[in-house]
Amino acid sequence: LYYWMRLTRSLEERLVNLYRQTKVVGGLFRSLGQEADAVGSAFALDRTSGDILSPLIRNLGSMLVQGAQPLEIIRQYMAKGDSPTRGRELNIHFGDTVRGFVGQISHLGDMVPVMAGVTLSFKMRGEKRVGLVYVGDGATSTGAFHEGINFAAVQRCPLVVIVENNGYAYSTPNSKQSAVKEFKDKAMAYGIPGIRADGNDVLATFDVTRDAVDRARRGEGVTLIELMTYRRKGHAEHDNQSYVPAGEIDKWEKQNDPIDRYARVLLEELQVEKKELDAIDARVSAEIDQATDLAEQSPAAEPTDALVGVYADPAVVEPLWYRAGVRSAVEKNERAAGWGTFNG
Amino acid sequence: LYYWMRLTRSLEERLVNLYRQTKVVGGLFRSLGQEADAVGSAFALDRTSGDILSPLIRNLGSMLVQGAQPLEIIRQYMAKGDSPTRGRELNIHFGDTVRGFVGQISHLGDMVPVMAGVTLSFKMRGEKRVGLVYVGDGATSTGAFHEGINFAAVQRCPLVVIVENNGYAYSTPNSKQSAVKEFKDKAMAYGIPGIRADGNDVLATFDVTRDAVDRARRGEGVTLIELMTYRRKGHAEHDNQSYVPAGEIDKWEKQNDPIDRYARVLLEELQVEKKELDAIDARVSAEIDQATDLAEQSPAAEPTDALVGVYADPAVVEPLWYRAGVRSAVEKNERAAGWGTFNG
Amino acid sequence: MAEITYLEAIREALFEEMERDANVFCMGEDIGAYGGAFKVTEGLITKYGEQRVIDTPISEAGFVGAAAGASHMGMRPVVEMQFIDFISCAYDMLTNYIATARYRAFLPCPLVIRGPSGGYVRGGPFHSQNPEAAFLHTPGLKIVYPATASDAKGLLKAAIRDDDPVLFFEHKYLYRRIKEEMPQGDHVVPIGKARIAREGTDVSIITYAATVWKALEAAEQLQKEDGLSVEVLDLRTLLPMDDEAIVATVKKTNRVLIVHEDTRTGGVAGEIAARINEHAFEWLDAPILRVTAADVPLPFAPPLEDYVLPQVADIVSVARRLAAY
Amino acid sequence: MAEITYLEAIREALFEEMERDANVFCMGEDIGAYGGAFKVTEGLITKYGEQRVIDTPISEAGFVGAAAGASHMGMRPVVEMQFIDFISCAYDMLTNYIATARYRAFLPCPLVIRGPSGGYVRGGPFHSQNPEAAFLHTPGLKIVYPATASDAKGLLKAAIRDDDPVLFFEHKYLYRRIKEEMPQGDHVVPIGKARIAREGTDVSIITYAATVWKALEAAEQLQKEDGLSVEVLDLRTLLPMDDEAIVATVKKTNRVLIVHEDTRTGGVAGEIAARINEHAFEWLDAPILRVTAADVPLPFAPPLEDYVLPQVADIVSVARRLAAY
Ligand SMILES: Cc1ncc(C[n+]2csc(CCOP(=O)(O)OP(=O)(O)O)c2C)c(N)n1
Ligand SMILES: Cc1ncc(C[n+]2csc(CCOP(=O)(O)OP(=O)(O)O)c2C)c(N)n1
Ligand SMILES: [Mg+2]
Ligand SMILES: [Mg+2]
Repeated sequence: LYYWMRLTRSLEERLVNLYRQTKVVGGLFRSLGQEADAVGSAFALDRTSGDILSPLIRNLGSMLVQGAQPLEIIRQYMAKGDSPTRGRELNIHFGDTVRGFVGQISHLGDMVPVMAGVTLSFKMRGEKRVGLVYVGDGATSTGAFHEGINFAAVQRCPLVVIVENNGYAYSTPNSKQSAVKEFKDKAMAYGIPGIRADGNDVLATFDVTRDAVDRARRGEGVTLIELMTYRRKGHAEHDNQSYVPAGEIDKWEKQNDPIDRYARVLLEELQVEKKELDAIDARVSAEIDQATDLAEQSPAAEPTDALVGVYADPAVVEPLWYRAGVRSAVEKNERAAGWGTFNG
Repeated sequence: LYYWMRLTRSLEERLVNLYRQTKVVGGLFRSLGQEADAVGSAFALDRTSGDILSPLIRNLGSMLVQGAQPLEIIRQYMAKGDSPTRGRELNIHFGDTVRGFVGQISHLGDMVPVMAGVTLSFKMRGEKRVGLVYVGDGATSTGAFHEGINFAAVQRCPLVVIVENNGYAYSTPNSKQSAVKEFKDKAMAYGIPGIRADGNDVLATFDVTRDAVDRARRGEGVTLIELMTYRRKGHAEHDNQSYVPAGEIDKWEKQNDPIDRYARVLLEELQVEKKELDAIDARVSAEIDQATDLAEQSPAAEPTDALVGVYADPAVVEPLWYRAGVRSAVEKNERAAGWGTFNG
Repeated sequence: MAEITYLEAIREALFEEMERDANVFCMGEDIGAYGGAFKVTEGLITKYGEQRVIDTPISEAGFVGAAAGASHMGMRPVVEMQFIDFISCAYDMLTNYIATARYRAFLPCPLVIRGPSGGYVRGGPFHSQNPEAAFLHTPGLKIVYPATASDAKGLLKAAIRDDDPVLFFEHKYLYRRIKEEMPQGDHVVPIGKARIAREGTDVSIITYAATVWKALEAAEQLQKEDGLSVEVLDLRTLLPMDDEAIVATVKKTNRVLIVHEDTRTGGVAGEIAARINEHAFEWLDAPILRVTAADVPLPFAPPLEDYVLPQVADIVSVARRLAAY
Repeated sequence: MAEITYLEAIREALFEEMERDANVFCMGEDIGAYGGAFKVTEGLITKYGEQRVIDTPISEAGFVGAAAGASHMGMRPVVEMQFIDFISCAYDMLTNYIATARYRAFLPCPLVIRGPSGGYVRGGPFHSQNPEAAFLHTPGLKIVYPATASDAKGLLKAAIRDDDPVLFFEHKYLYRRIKEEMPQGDHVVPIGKARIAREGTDVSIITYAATVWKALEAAEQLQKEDGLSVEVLDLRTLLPMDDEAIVATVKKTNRVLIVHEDTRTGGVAGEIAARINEHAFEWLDAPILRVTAADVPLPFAPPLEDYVLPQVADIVSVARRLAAY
C-alpha cells in the first residue's frame, strides 16, 4: 500500500515537472492528499477474479493498483503515439478490461450506469466478479449517477459505489452541491447501505471497501461508501484555489496527509523500519525515472491513425478526398490550451 | 373537496364514453381511485397568492382545483381548434400560469427542474408564492427528478414535491422501479424532509400538503411527500392490466375508494346530509353535460395554425413552398392510433 | 409461409437472435410480462425469463449506459425505448460514451437501441419523433430505419450481430399496416445498403421509413396520370449512407427529390443533397428538391398533423415540377 | 476605446445586460467566486451578488430546466455550460421541453445557453465539440455562433433580449486570440443576419465561428498566390439561417465552398447545400463543396487533431479546384 501511494504521489510530481517543461499536452490533474482513498479502495478488489473498477480523474492510484504502468501514464500525458489510447484521449482516460479498469469519459456520472451494466453481465453469467465505480461529491448531482445506481440497486448488481468526498467540485463547495450533511445518506434513496469512512486512512478505506466487495460478491447487491478526504491541489494545475478559506489546505497537509499517516502506522505500530520505506521510495523514483526516459523517446501520434477504429466495420474511415497527404501543422512541444489559463 | 373529486371522476367517465364513440383523439388516461391525492394536495395551495402546480397525467383533479374547466378538458381530448392548445397537444397537457398550472410534457421528470426554476424566480423576487410538482413512483427514477430536486433543495426553493405512489409505472411494479421500501426516503438524498401520507384520504392529503406549503412559504425550502394510492385503471384505456395480481383492484375499489371514504366522513362524522352530496353530483353532471355539448360543437383545428407561434419572432413559420393551399386528409372522427392497441 | 406484419417481423428477429446467441438479451420499460407498449416483445419473457428480458426503471440514460457496460463484457443488449422520443434522455450516453467507446478506449460496444418512431398516428409532439438527424453527425453510431417487414427483420438481425452500436428505428405507422412473407431461413439484410423500391427513369425519389410508402403511392399516381417513370430508392440505412446507390439513381434519372418525414431544416435531406453535389453534380438536370415536414414541433390534432407532415399530394406535385424542369 | 478580446466582449455584454435588466441572471458551474472555467463571468458576483450569479450543482439538465421555469415567470436566465460538450446532458430538456414551450403551451422561454465550444485547442473528444448540428433540426431554438469580438458582444446582447431560447456558442480558440475595439453605445447585432467578412467575386466561402478566420487566411493566400477574389460569408446565426445572404453570394460568385469545423456527415453544410439547390441552382457553375472535420471523434494529440480538423491548406486547395472548375 505504501508503495502504491508513494508511486501515485511521485508520479504526479514528475508529471508536474514535465508540465512545467511544457511536455504535457492539456491539463494536469492531481490527487495530492487523496492517494489513500484511491489506493486503499482499489486494493480491496480481487485481481485474480477479474474485478473491474472505473476510475475518475483523481484515481491514478486505483489504476496503478490494477496494473496501469507509469510509462503508460506519462505517455498519455505527453499525447504519444504509443500511449494506451495512441493520442486519442487525455491524461488517465484509458482502460484495459483485462487488467480491470475501464476508460472513463469526461461527462461526470456516466460511468455509473456503465458499471451497472458491467456488473449486470457478471450477474447474468454467474461470474463471481465485482465492480467498483468512483464518483466525486460533485458527480453525485448528475442524473446519470442517480439512474445508474438505482438500476444497479434494483438488479442487485455486484457493484460498489465510492463517493470521494474531497470537499470541492472544481471551486464549488459541498454546501452548494447538495443540502445533505453526509453523502452516504444518498444510499437511502436507493434502498442500499451507505457507509462513511476516513478516506485518508488507507487501512480504514481498505477495510470498508473490502466488506462492500465481499457483500457484492456474495450477491447481496450494491453498497455506497463515502470516503472523506481533501483535494489539496486545485481542480487542475492552472487553478489557484483562491476560493479556499485560508489555512484549510495547510491544516490538511500538516495534520492529515495520508502517506504521512500510513508511514507513521508502519513505523510506530507495525515496527517497519525506516529504511524499508526509504527503499520503496528509491524504487519508486527509479521506476519513474526510467518511465520518463522511455516516454520521452516515444514517437508522436501518427496523423492518419486518426481514421482508424471508429467502427469495427469499416475499420478505417476514408480520408477526406482533398487531403493529398499527411500534414503536420504542429510545432514541437506546443503548449496546449490550458483551461482557464489560456494565453494562446 | 367532494365536488372536485366527483367532478374529476365523472368527467373522466364522460371521456370514456366519448372515447368509446371514437370522439377522443389519442389515448385516455384515468385517475380512478387517485382523485383524493390530486384534489387534496392542490387544495392546499393558495389560489390568491399565485401558487403554481405542475400536474402529471393523473392530476386532472389538481388542474380542476386550480381552475381548469371541464370544457377545456373535453376540447383537448377531442383535439378541437378552440381547445387550450388549439390542437397542438394531447389530453390534459396544457397550462395557464395565471390560474396556476403549467403545461407538462411527456418526458417524465422534466417538470421537476422546471418547477425548481419557477420557484427560484419566486425566491429571487421575494414573492411569497409556492410551487408544487407531481411525480409518479416511476418518474422518481429519472435523472431529471434527481437533478431538479437537488437543485431546489440547495437553493431552498419554495417547492413541494409530491410522489404519487400508485403501485405501478405502466405495468412495472414498484419493486422493479426501486429498491427502497418507501419513496419518502428519497428525501434523505437531498437533505430535505420526507413524509408519507394516505393519498386516498383527502383530508390527510390536504393536511400534509398544507404543512409543506406553509413551510415553503416561510422560506424553509423543499419537502417531499409520498402519497399512497392505487391506480385502479390501466396506464391508459387500452391497457388490460393483465399484470395485476387477481383481486388487488377489487380490494382497493371496495375498501379504499377515496370518494366513498370522504363521503362517509362527510355523512357520518361531519353530519352532512346525503341530499347535499346528491345535489353536488347533480351539479357535476349538469356541468359536464353542458361542457360536452359545447365541445362537440367546437371547430376542428385550422391546418395553417400549425405554422403559428413556434417563435416569438418570427411569429409565423413560412409555409412549405409547394403547399398550394390547405389540405384535409383527415376523415371525421378517425380513431387515432391507440398505443398498444393499434389496429391501423 | 404466412404473411406477417412489420411488427411481427421485428418480434421474430428478436426470438431468432435470442435463440441463436445466449449473449443477446433485452432491456426496456414494460417489455417483460406486459410485452412492451406495442407488444413487440410479447412472449419473450415466457421463453427466456426475467434474466434475459429485463423490465427497467424509467431511466433511459441509466439502462442505455448499462447496455454499454454489458456489451463491453461480450453481451449483446437490445434496448427498447418505449417511444423513441425518450432516446433524447440518453443522448449524452449515446453520443459521448457509446459512440466513442471503441475509438478512444478500444471497448467493443455491440448493442442495439430500438423503438417505435415516427408520426402519422396522432401521437403529438412527444410520441411521433424522428430522431435520425440528431444522431447522423455522430461518428461511431450506425442508424437503420427500415420500411418493409422483411427489411425490419433482416436488418434487426444484422444490427444485433453487428459489432458496432446500432440505432434501429421502427416506424410505428407501419407496425400493423403492412404485411409480407418472410424469406426462408436465416434472413439477414446487410447494414449500409439501400434498396430500389421501384425502378424508374424520369425522376428519383430518395427516402426511407414510412415515406417510402408515400413515395410509392405518388409514383403510381405519376405513372398513371402523367406517364412518368419514377424510381424510388429506400435508403434503409442512414449511417453509413449508401453513396453508391444514391449516385447510381442520380446518374440514371438526373432529377432528384428527397422525401423525409422529419422536419426540414437540419434533416437528413441536407446531407444527401451535399453528397449528390460532391459526387454527381454534372448529372443533375434540375435542382435537388425536398419534401419534408414543416419546421414546427409535430402537433397532435389530425388537421394539423396532416398539414405538417409530407403527403402523397406533395410528392406528386414536386415530382411533377422536377420532371418538367 | 481600447481593444478587447472576444472573451472580454462576452463579459462586457453580460455586465451591460445585467445592469440594464434586473431580470437577467446567470447560472452555471463555478461561475461565481471562481469566475468560470475560462473566467468569462469574472467579477459578476462581486457586482451582482450570489442571488444573480448562481453556482449550480453538476446538473446540466437540472439547471437548464430551472432556467426554463424561471424564464416562464419573466426572468431572463443566462446559463453557462462549463464546456459546451456538457450540453448533451440537457439535450432532452432543450429539444423537448424548452424548444416546444411556446408552441404547445404558450409559455415564453427567453433564455440563453452559452459556453466554450470548438476545437483547435488540444481539448480532446469531450472538450472540443461543436454541437450546432445536433440542435439545427429543432424548431423553437435559435443558434448563434459568432466569429468576432464585436459580434460576440452584440449577438449576446441580442440573445439575452430575444424572447426565444437562444443557444449561444462561443469559440474557445478565439477567446483570447482576437481583439477588437467595440462600437460605441448599446451595441446590439441582430440575430439571423449573416455578415460578409470579405468581399470577393470568384469563389464564395460560407462558414462561421473559428473557421471564418481560417477562410480569411486562405482567401488572403489565394489572392496573393492565384489572384483569386474570394468572398467570405460569416453566417453568425445558424438558426434561423440567413437565406438571403447565402443566395446573394452564390449569385455573385457562382462557386460555393462551405467550411465548418464540425464533423462532415450531418453537419450544417448539408442544410446550406440543400438551400442553395432550392434557391439558386441555376446560378451554380460548379458543385457545392465542403471542407470539414473528418468523421471521427476529435482526437487529442496535436498531430491527430490537426489532421482531423479543417486547415487553411485544405480550404486553399479546394477553393482552387472550385475556381478551376
Ligand atoms: C456532466 C459534466 N458537467 C460538468 C463537467 C465539468 N467538470 C469536470 S470536473 C468537475 C468537478 C468535479 O467535482 P467532483 O465530482 O467533486 O470530483 P473531484 O474533482 O472533486 O474529484 C466539473 C464540474 C463534467 N466533467 N461533466
Ligand atoms: C422519460 C420517459 N420515459 C418513458 C416514458 C413512457 N411512460 C409514460 S407514463 C410511464 C409510466 C409512469 O409511471 P409513474 O411515474 O409511476 O406514473 P403513473 O402513470 O403511475 O401515475 C412511462 C414509462 C415517459 N413518458 N418518459
Ligand atoms: Mg469533489
Ligand atoms: Mg405510478
